[in-house]
Parts: sequence; C-alpha cells; structure tokens
Amino acid sequence: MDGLNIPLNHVLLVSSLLFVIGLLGLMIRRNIIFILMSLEVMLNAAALAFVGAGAHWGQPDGQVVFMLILTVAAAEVAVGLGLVLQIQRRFKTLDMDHANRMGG
Amino acid sequence: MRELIWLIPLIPLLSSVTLMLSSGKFPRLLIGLLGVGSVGSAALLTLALGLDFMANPEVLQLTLWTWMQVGSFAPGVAFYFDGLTLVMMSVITGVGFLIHLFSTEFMEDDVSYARYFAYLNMFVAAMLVLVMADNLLLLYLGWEGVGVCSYLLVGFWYQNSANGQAARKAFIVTRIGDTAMALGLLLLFTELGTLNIQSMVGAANESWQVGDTLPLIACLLLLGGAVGKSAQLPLHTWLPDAMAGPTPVSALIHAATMVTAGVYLIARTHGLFLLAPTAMLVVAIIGITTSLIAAFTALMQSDIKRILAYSTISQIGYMFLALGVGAWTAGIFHLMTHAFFKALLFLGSGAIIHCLHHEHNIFKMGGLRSKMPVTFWSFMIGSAALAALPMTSGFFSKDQILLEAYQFPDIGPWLWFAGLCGALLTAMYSFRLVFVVFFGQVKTKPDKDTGWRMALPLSVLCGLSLVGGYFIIPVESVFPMSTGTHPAHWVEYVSISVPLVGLLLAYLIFQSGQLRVDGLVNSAIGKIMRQFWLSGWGIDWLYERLFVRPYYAFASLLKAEPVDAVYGLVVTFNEALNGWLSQSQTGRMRWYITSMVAGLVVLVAVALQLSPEAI
Amino acid sequence: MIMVNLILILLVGGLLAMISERFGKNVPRIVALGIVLIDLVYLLSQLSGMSDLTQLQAPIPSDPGTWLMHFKAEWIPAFGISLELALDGISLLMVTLTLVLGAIAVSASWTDIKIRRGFFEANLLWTLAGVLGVFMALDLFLFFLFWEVMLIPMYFMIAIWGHENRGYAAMKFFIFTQVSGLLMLISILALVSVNQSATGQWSFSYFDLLGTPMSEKVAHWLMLGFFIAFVVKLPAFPFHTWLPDAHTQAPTAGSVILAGILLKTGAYGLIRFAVPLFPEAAMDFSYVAMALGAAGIIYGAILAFGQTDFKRLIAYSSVSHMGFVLLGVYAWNELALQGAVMQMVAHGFSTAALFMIAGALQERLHTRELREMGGLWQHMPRMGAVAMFFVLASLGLPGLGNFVAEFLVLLGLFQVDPWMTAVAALGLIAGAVYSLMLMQRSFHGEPNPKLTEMGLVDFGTREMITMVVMMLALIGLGIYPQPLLDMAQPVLQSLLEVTP
Amino acid sequence: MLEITLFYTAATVALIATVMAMTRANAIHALIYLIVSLLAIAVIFFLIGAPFAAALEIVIYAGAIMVLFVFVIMMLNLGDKGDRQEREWLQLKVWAGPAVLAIVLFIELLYVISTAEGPVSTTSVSAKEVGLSLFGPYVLAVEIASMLLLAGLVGSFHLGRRYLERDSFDVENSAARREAE
Repeated sequence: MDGLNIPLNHVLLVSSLLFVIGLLGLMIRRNIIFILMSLEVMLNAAALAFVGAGAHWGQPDGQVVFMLILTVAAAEVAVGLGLVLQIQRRFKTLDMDHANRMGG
Repeated sequence: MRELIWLIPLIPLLSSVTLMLSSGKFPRLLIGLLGVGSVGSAALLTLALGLDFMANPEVLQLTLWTWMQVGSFAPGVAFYFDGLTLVMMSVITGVGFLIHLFSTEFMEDDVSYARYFAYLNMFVAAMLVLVMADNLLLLYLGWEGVGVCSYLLVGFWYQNSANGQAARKAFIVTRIGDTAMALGLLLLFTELGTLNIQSMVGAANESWQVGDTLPLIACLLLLGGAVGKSAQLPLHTWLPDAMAGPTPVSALIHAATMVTAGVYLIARTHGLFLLAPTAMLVVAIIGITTSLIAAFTALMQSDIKRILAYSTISQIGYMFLALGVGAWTAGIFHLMTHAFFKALLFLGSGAIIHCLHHEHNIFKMGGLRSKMPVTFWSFMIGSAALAALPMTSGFFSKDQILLEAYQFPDIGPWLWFAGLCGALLTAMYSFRLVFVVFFGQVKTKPDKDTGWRMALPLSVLCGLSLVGGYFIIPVESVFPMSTGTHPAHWVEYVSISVPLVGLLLAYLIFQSGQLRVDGLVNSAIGKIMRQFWLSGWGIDWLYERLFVRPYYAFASLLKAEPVDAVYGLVVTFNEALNGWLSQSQTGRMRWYITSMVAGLVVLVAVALQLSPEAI
Repeated sequence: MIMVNLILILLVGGLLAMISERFGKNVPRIVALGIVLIDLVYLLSQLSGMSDLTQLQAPIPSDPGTWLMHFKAEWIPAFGISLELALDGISLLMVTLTLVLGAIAVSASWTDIKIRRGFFEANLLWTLAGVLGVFMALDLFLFFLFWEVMLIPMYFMIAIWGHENRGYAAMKFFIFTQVSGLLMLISILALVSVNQSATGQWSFSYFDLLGTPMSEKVAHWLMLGFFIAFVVKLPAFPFHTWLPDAHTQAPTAGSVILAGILLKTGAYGLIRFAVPLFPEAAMDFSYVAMALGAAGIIYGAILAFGQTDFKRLIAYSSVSHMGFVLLGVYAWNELALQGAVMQMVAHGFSTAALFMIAGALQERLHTRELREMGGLWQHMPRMGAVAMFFVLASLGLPGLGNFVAEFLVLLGLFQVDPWMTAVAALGLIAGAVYSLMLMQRSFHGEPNPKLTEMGLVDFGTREMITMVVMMLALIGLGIYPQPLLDMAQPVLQSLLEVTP
Repeated sequence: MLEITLFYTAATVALIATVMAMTRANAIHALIYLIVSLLAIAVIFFLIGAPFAAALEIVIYAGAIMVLFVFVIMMLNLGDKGDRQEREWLQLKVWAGPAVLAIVLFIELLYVISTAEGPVSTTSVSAKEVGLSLFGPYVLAVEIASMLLLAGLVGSFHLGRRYLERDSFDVENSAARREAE
C-alpha cells in the first residue's frame, strides 16, 4: 500500500480550498442565510483539517476536536437562525448591510 | 554726625511713602510742607555735612547692611562719601529744594498734587542713593529708581496718551542703556570679583594693563548706560519727548540731576576708563558729536521746552567731552554750573508756561520783558551762563573744558574747534530764545505774574548762575591732577570771543533784523536742512523704521503663536485620523469581515516572513 | 508626621469646605481660608520649635538624617515604595510660599465664584495639598502620585469655573501636563529598574536612587523624560502653549495658584530631581536647556507685547520670567541657583498679584480686553498704584524681589556663558516694553467714556490687605533677601557637590 | 488505488458543490449543494480512517443542522423576489476585491501546508478510541461543549419565541406609541 496512500497535504489542500471558498462566500454575500452557510463551510473545512491531521498521526484527538467543532456549529446555527428570524422581523429584509447601526 | 548720612535719602523717601499712602486725603498745605520740607531738611543736612567735610575732608564709608550675600558676591547697602558725592548731593538737594518750592506754585491747581510730590520726593531719594552708593549694584538701584520716577513724572498727566508715549520712550530707551550697563556690572564682577567701586578700581589696576580689551569692553558697557541716561548719541532721542512732563520735573530730572547721572557714573569709575584710552576717546567723540547735533537742532525748534531740552543734550555733550579728554574736574564743574543755569532756564520757562495758559510755542510769545520782569532777568542770566559769556558760571566751566580739550593729544585742536562751533551755536540759540520771547510785540498776554514761591527759586538760581563759577569744588582728592601745560593765549582769547560773536549774530538775525537770512532759509537746500535739523537729524525717524515698526510687526506676526500651530498640527492629524477611522466603521458586516481577512492575510504574511522555521 | 499632617489638613479641609456649603453659600470660603491659615500657622509653629533656621546645616542629599525633617512609612514594600516625605531649605521655602499664596488665592476668589462654591474651595485646597506633596515627597512614586493629584482639581477649577473658552483651555492644560507626566513616569520606572539591576533591590526612594550608575545614553534618555515633564510645567519655550490658555481661562484663584505655585513645581523638580539624579547627562544637556530658557525669555516677552488680553499678557510674561529660572538652574552655580530660587518666590508674588488685578478688573468691567480699558487710574487710583507697583516689580525694578532674582541669575550665567547672558538681558528691555504697554493701555491713557458710567469701585480693604502683604513681601525680598538666601544656601551647596 | 480515486472524486465533488452552494441565488438550491458537499466530506472522512466522524458528519451536519436551515428558509418564505435580489447582489465588482484577498490567503495557506509531508495513516481510528479520549483527557472540553449546547438551546428558544409572538409584540409597541402621542 506504500506510496498509494492519500497524501496528507492533499487533504489539507482540500480543506484550505474549502475554507477559502467559505471565506469568499462570507465576504461577498449579503443575505444572512448565506452568511451562515458560509460559516458552516468554513467550520467544516477546519474540521476536515483536524481529522486529516489526526489521521496522519493515527490519534483520536482529531476526531475529538471535530466533535467539538460540531457542537459549536450546532449551537451557532441554532442561535444564528434565531437571530435571522429576529432580523427579518425588525428590518423586513435579510440584507446585512441594512443592519448597520454600529456605523461610525 | 557723618554717620547720619543715611538720613539724607531716607527723609525724602519716607515723605514720598507717606504721601503715597495718604491717597490724596491730606490738605494741600500739608502735602506741600511734607514735599518741600523733606527735601529742604535733606538739603540742610547736606549743607551741614558739607561744612563738616570742608573742615575735615575725610572719606566716609558706611555700610548699613549687606544687601545680599551669595558666595563672594556681597554688595552692601552702603554709602561712600567724598568730595564728588558732596558736589552731587549738594546739587540734588539744593537745586531739588528750589524746584520743589517752585512746584508748589506751578502745580497748585493740579488735582494730583500729592501724587506729584510723592513721585518727586521719590526721585530725590533715588538720585541720592545713586550718587551715594559705594557699589555699582546699589548705584544701579538708584539708577533704575530715577528712571522709574522719570517715567512716572513724564507721564504724570496720564490722561493724554502722547504723554504716556513719551514716558515709555524715555524709560525704554534708557533701559536699553541700562541693560548694557547691567552687563558691564556682570563683567566687572566676574572679572574683578567685587562691585565695590573703590576696591574694583584697585583690582582693575592690579589685574589689567592700560589698553587691555577687557577694561575696554567693560567701559563701553558702562558707557552704554551713561549715554542712555544722559541722552547722548545714539540714545538721546527720549529727552526732547520727555518734555511732556510738568516743567519743574524737566528742570529737576531732565536738566539738573538725572541726565547728568551718566557723567557722574563715568567720573566715578574714571579709574576704569583710564585703563581704556579707546573708551575715553569714544566718550569724547560721542560728547562732541552729540553736542553739535543737538545745538543745530535747538536752533530750529519753536517749542520753548524742546529748545532747552536739546540745549541740555548739547551741554551734557560738553561734559562727556570733558570726561573723554580726562578733564574730570572740569566736567563735574560744568555739571554743577549747568545744573544751576539750566534749572534756572527751565524754571523760567515754567513760569512763562504757567502764566501763559500752557503755551509752549515761542513764536506765540513776545514782549514779555516788561510783563514778567523776574522771569526776564532769569532768562537773561541763564542764557548768558548757558552761552558762556564771560564772568558767568558757564564761562568758567566751559572755558576750562575747551582748554583741556585743546591739549588732548592728536585730535585735541579738532575737538576744541568743534567745541567752539558748539559754543557759537549755543550763544545763537539761547539768545534767539531771549529775543523772540522777551522782546518785540506782545502776542499772548500773561494772566498773572510769578508769585513768591516761583520768584524766590528763580532769584536764588540767578545768583548761583552768576557766582557759581567762583565755587571751588572739593574733588581734587578724587580725580588725578590734570598735567597739561597752559595753551597759547590766542586759544583762550578765541574761546572767550566766540560766544560774543554768537550773541551778536543772534541779535542781528532775530532782533534788529539787519542780517537777513530769509533767502538762505527759503532756498531749496535751506528748507531741507531746516526740516532735517528740526526733526533732530532724522534720528527718531530712523529708529522708528529700524526698531519700533519691525518690533510691532514681529509681535503681531508672532501673536498667532506659531509654536501652538505646531501643536495644532498634532490635533489636526488626530482629527483627520479620527474622521478616517470612524468612516471605516460602516456598520456593514461584509466590510468588517473583509477587513478582518485583509488583516489576517497581512498577519500571516508577517508571521511567515518573520519566522518561516516555525511552520 | 508634621508633613503628613500638613497635607492631611488640606485634604480633609477640602471635604469640610465642600460639606460646609450646606450651611450657607458664603461659608465655604471662610472655611477654606481658615484651613489654609491653620495649615500655615501649624507649619510655622512646628518650625519655631526647631533650631535657628538660618543656621541650617547642609543636608547631604543622600543622607535623610541631615535633612530638616524626614518621614518614612512603608506603603508597598514589595516594590520598594514608601510614604517618604522630607523637608530641606528649598522645600520649606516652597511649602511656605504655597500656603501663603494659597491663602491669597482664596481671598482672590472671594466674590467672583458664583456656583458650587463648596466644590470650588475643595478643589483649591486639594490642589494645594497636591502641591505640598510634590514639594515634600522624596519617594519618586509618591512624587508622581502628588504630581497627578495637583493636576486633577486644577483641571476642574478651569473646566467648571473658567471663562468663556474654559473647556478648550482645561483640556489643553490636562493633555500637556498628562503627556509630559507620563514621560516622567516612564523615566521613573526605568530609573528604578536600572537601580534594581545594579543593587538588586527595588526602591523608589530618592536617597537610594541618587548616584545610580548607568550608561551615558540611558542617563541621557531618562533625564530627558524628567526634563520634559518639568519644563512643560515650568513652562519653557516651546512647551509653553498650554499656559496662556489655561491662565487666561482659569478663575482668578486658579490663575493665582497656577502662576504662583504650580509653575514652581516644574522648577523645583528640575533642581531636586532632573539635575541631581543625572548630573553628567544634565550638564551635557545644559546648553540646550539654557538656550531654551533664553529663547523663552525673548519669545515670551515679544508675545506678551502682542497681546491685547490682560491675563494673556501676564501669562506670556510668566513664560518670559520662567526662562530666567531655567537659565538659573542649568547655569548650575550658586549665584544662578540662588537667583532661580529667588525668582520662583518673587515671581510667585508679582504674577499672582497681577492676576488678581486682572481678576478684579474682569469682575468690574466684565472684560479683559485692553482695548476696552484706558484711564482706569482716574476711577481706581488705589488699584492703579498697586498695579504700577507690580508692573514695576515684574519688569525687574531694583529694590524689589524680581530684580535680585534676575540679577543673580544673570550674574551666575555670565560666568558660564556671557553671550547667552547678553541674549537673556535683552529680555530686560523687552520686559519693560510689554509691562509699560500693559500699564498704558489699562490704567493710563484717555479714560474710556463707557467706563465712567459704570461707577467703578476701587480696591476695598480686603483686596488692599492681600495686595499690601504681597507688596511688603516683594520689598522685603528686594532689599533684604538674605534670610531666604540663607535658607536655600546649604541645600544648593550640597546639591552643587553632587555634580562633577 | 480505489481509495485514492475515491478521495479525489469526493474532493472534487465537495469543492464543486461548495462553489455552487456559495454562488446560488436560491437558498434551497444552495442548501442542497451544501448537503452534497457535506456528504462528500463525509466520504473523505471515511477514506482517511475516521468512520465515526463520517457518520457524525452525515447524521448531525447533513441531517440535523441542515434541516434547521431548511425550516428557517421555509418560515421566511423568500420566494422569487429574494432570488432576483440575490442575483443583483452578486455583481462582479462585489466579487473582485474579496476574491483577490481570498486567493492571496489561499496562496499563503498553500505555502504553509506545502511542508506537510507524508501520507495519512491507513489504520482507522475507531469510535471506541474516540470515546475513550473524549471521556478521558477531554472530559472538560465535553463539559464545556455541553454547556455551549445548553446556551445555544436557551438562546435560540428565547430568540425564536419572540419571533413567534410577533403579533403581541407589535400590539405592545403600538400601544406604547399611542401613549407617547
């Protein structure tokens, strides 16, 4: 099997590509639903990197961190979507550029 | 008895303080008694002291207390009394007393009677301290004290801004000289380790050679003070303006006493000047130049007090000439006689002004000979003495100065000749004044004649002006004997005859009209010269442009505080930064995220750059 | 303990004054005056128990036992911070000056404070407490603390009771002093840590920090930190720009305290800390400092001449006068130092008095603009005469304290650098120019007809008493300054021995 | 060999699906692409020897979390208007700057991971091992995660409750407004 294994840096490459795509989405989307989705993608990318690294060393720690990320994602989505509903109610739109009261 | 010398300045000082504290609540009689009485008693004490000194000519040194002591610097409040001091004190208290008496009548209608005498007494006290001081610092105290009193008295009628202007000019111009003098004091102390005049001169003779640079610098700095106070070139411009003060003030301060302080200073420190022949030469040249310039200017003036003011400048120029050629005794002698006859002339003009509703222009006067006989004779005698007609007091002193100037090496005859020209001019302008004011048509009628309080001082001063020349001043122990031989007789004859020629010229031009000068005066050059001399050789004009206006311009330029503008830049920068950064607070999430990513990119790049091995 | 009491009396007194407003609007000022006088009497009574003050032994700077008073209590021992106060001749002079001028300042604002008088008097007393602390603290941490303590109440005084542009002035004052104070804090901390690495012990005590060995470069930078803090306070050109605003906008008592006392803390700091702690660095730096001093004299005088605001003119004259102090300190010989100390005291009186006159005019005319004055002597001859006296004092008339000070400074300076002296002496001329201009525009000249209708009231008894006290003080300093010189002499002597 | 082929296929699918998800105008479409992406990542997990993670990815991520999204999108009921709006927002000028930044960041990441040598281990880490370390050395993290979930629960309940009580809220508001008038 030697030489035919999946190379670690390819896994990381995929992970970082996903991360960057998620980041790009975060930067360009104005709809808060898409922003939350982008966040999910980024979290996932990070999780992939962890799991990949864990697998590289053959240790369970990567997956443990994956699970922590999972909980964070779940909590974040729960609260985030709750906020989405509130924003829709207050501003009658999901455009985050409207929620700019903190502008200086 | 002599130990009570400190009472002499103290009495006028106390009187002055009392008058100041009275807030003008004393009756006039009491004010007059205090003002005149204090100076009178000082004069009596001086007289007693003088008699005592004549009998037993011993120098007195009296330290009241140490003013301040820092290390070896320990000037005392201490008096030094010798013949020179005695002469000065006599002039100050004697002439001072007469002028105070005169003032009681001259100022009788003034609302600020008490203030006037407070200032005048203060002046006498300060002047006495000046001449009695045994060290230069105490002398400086008196020096500045008289300056302040002069300022206060010139600007006595403060409601008129022009008077304030004149007073300020007087103080500031003399202050320029005073600052030079202060620097001289610093130099002398630093080099010689004392400011006590006697020991300083002794130390100077030990550590310096004749012709060294340091004594030259020190003497020139002291000379700066002297020319400021004595209204010599180039700091003479304040004196004509200082005539804005009450006339008795002009008589006391700006003719008899304060303006001669410079002469006194140089005479007092003659030991230093002897070490710096160049400085002496400068003194002589300044003296004779000033004398001529002022005499020309006096010839053109029409304000009676300004004529006398320029005449004073001119006469002090003679004293400087005397000092410069080493004729110390003659210089001090002329100081004394000048105090008599110039005080007489000023008081006389004061009487005229008092009786003529404050008229100053001589061409609006005329024919006063019969209306004001006392004043007329005062003027006649005063002018004769001023012009140095034979047998008057001015004759003896001025003649002596000219003769000694003639003997001065190298340029002596030139100095003598210039002095003669001055004497000619002096005779002309002084008798021009007499002829215009007292002869001819009556143009303004006097509404009163002088009372006894005016007449008495005038008479006494008349007498002094006549016989003052026979006084022998007790300064032979103070100054080195002049060693010159007697010059040829023709020199003496010329010296005697020149004033008479001047008198004759004045008569022909201003009285009989036989000598017509209209053509000369009205020619193009004549007009220009006339204007030029009238304005005092344009020196005021020059200073106005050289110093006053640039200073004003500079001050108004700086008023905006350029330094603060620099700090303002910091503020502006911060405000700009604030504006810029708060604009970046758009409140838009995408903008924040993008900024964060940009920051992240930079941070990662920096981290990679800084420690690539960490990966 | 005496020194602690001196400060505590003022601190507690401030609280009392604040509370006393409940008993009537005019009670706080009486309380405040009483507190300051009690403090002054307390100080004098404690001193009279001591040996003859003119026979002071020379305190060895590094040996607290030789000082007039010394108090030390532990505070934060872990860092070597203690409550250390000490008094020598110079501090004693300054403390006395502070209390005398403090009483005068209370009197100066007797009537012109209309709102929250209790709090005003409290701030005044707290400022005084801070100043006393600055003059007595010899633990650098404590010194810094007091340095800040005197700043904050002063800020309130300007910001709450000041004139039309008070907010700006107060903020400017605060920022300038705060930033410079921060530099000093950095220097203090650095100095302490340098000392710690040399001796292995943390200590903020002046006595331990004297003679800390350090490299030339370090000494230079640390000295600069102290120097800037002190010259901003002094203030010296070009750090002076806070002063005209602060002085002009402050209420009368504030101006009196600012000009009379607060500026002196800067000079005191230079003499006590900036030079002795870093003797070599300070001496290397002396020409720069002296040049700043000379520049300040001339610059301040010219700007004073250009002003048309009474208080602003006096404020710039302070810049000019403080230039002499800076020159005196950095000429660093006995004559010049005595002159500097003398100038601190004399300027305290003369400028405080002029500010009081300005305050009195403002109260009567509701303006400080010189162009709207003129001929005031006619209406208020007493005030005119008093103003004339202090104007003459400030232009350095011999026989008054300022002359002695300026002459001694110039004399000392001449031995170091004659040319600098010549430049500084120009300040004497420029000083005369602006001083007389001030007199001309306010009290002399044609009476302004508008003013005649206002029914101006001359100085009353209370004002005259304060003025006469200051006049007598200046005359005393002018004709017999010896007691003061004797008091400072041993201290200066021993400080001079610290430097090479 | 099969594994490697599968890995690259899954990776490609994940990337394409993610890109599609990010660029859709319609939220439901995007969501479905996202689910595809998540499933592909689950495959990768499986391939690199983390079967437990793969299962969780499918069950929790693709199953539970995404379903939340679906519900919310349904509640919001965006419709065609929302789609048009989204298309307007996706302009090139909006893209350009962030894209540059993202590419630079990616290059930096690439530089960092380029040093990661070696293969992924073939031995899979079993759920048991994961469980042992979860409740062994990571027990504190598990506790914290539980707290986090609790907080998320409370928070979402709170936020959502107000949404459901919208009408009553508006009534209160208008009542307050009337009083103010």
